[in-house]
Amino acid sequence: MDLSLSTRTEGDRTIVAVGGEIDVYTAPKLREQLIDLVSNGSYHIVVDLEGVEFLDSTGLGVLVGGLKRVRAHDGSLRLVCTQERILKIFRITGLTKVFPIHASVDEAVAASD
Amino acid sequence: MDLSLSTRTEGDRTIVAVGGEIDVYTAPKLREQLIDLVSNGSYHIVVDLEGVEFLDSTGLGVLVGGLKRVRAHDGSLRLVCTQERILKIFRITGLTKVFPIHASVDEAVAASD
Amino acid sequence: MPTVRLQISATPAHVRTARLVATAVARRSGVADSALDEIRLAVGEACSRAVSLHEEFAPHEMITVLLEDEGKFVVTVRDLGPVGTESRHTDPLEGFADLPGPDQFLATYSDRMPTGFGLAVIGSLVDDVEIRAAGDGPGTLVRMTWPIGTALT
Amino acid sequence: MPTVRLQISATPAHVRTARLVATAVARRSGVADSALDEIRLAVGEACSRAVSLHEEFAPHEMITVLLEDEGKFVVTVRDLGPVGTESRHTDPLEGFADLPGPDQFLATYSDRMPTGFGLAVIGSLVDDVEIRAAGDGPGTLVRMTWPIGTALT
Ligand SMILES: Nc1ncnc2c1ncn2[C@@H]1O[C@H](COP(=O)(O)OP(=O)(O)O)[C@@H](O)[C@H]1O
Ligand SMILES: Nc1ncnc2c1ncn2[C@@H]1O[C@H](COP(=O)(O)OP(=O)(O)O)[C@@H](O)[C@H]1O
Repeated sequence: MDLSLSTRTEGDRTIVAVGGEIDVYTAPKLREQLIDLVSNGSYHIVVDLEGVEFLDSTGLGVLVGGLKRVRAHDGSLRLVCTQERILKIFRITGLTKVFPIHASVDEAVAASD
Repeated sequence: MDLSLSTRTEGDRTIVAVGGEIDVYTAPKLREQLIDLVSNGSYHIVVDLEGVEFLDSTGLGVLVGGLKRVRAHDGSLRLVCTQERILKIFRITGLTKVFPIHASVDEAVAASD
Repeated sequence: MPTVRLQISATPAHVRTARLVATAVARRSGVADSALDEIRLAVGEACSRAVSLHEEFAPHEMITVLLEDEGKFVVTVRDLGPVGTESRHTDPLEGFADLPGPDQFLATYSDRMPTGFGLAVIGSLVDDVEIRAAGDGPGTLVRMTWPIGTALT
Repeated sequence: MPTVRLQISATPAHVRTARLVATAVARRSGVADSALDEIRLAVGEACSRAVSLHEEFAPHEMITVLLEDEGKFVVTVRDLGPVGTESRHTDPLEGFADLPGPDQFLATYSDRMPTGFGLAVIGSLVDDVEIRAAGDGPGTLVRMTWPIGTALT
């Protein structure tokens, strides 16, 4: 399944809802989206992974790249994910220590940095 | 998808509802079912193809085999099918002239031979 | 998204593998959705034919399905059976004209369609089909071509 | 349902073809449903690694994915890139211990994980993995094995 991206803002937070598969084929699309947001001054990003069916290390690389970019502007990148099969790759790679992972978009938006 | 078969009777008619894919992999299962029915004295068979997602020439071969068996007992084999993609293979192979094809199980059961 | 080469052992279950791959690659290559059912059926017929030949003549050899999508979507199914098992009269482009008619095969055959029936289905279904001896060894090539998008029809 | 041999041209879209085929064949071979997500991810990582190597070193060569299911379900991914592009220190069985930690790669890398990361994911995920130079030519073999059913665990 292909990647779907939809973006909205809540206050100074930008929420990117991702659907489908984030892999070596689709990751460039997500990377561009994150680069665009940061270029346009969105430094507090919430990536909602609840609609994601598959995520591999290429997708992780893009999320790490996004994190680096927002940090360069003292921003934040938070994830929303409750799906066990997606959480698993964050856990085995130790990236749960790098990304704040929330159970809902509301929780992620409310979190202070 | 695998083949599913469920059988019931209405009067002297036996209705076999088929689901899934009828192809070179699953056709033997359907063949056995039809052979069993005829061995057990069911000579008026309605094969309901409405749940079928795929049907190829191997599947047609089994239906033709069933027709031969019931005819040997002066029986009948009627099909129920309204799906264009399944009807197509009956049409291009000329088998619409061999099988009575009905729009519903009721219509097939009501049809006289 | 150029080429996929799939080789399957000669077993009915893998006809499904071939159908799945051909249909998925066709979809992603931009073949019209309306052609996907046709591809699924045609590739299934070509592979079922190849599996029956291999079961009889080359049970331990693999069947090859080549998918190409440069400009057009081309599926080539190659078996390693003896060539000419179908009568040359079963020209698939002639459809079913040369096959025994329903009355004949109802009288003659049991549970399977006459030899050449699968190729005749392919011939009736697909506009652009070529069938020929592989030449570089045993086996027959069934080559089927579909347009990609609409511009190339 | 013995063997499937899939060859894909070195392009990201076909990593999906490989995942699709491996998962479908695994399911039909009787691999436990609970292992299918693992197979999808591991095969995807192995093929993504192979695609990056080929893009750099062998863009016109195909990557091979062999699926076998006699007793166990075995997936072997073979690239034709130079061997040893990952440091031998990235022993996938060591998981991420030998890779730069998150702080380091946040400082060093951009948009892609360090070399060896994909193999480390595979090593952490799959119980039975073997990685070695193909030997009969260029390239590395990544061989991953899963039990079929439960009896064989
Ligand atoms: N129309 C067809 N129907 C069935 N098989 C065919 C057909 N055309 C070619 N073949 C296969 O290819 C073989 C040789 O084909 P071809 O090279 O066209 O024959 P020839 O060299 O005898 O004209 C046949 O024996 C058969 O296996
Ligand atoms: N743990 C590993 N991590 C990454 N690559 C490996 C690993 N093990 C083997 N390889 C690959 O196989 C090549 C040679 O492997 P092997 O035959 O085990 O090495 P050697 O003969 O040097 O002991 C390596 O250069 C590399 O491409």
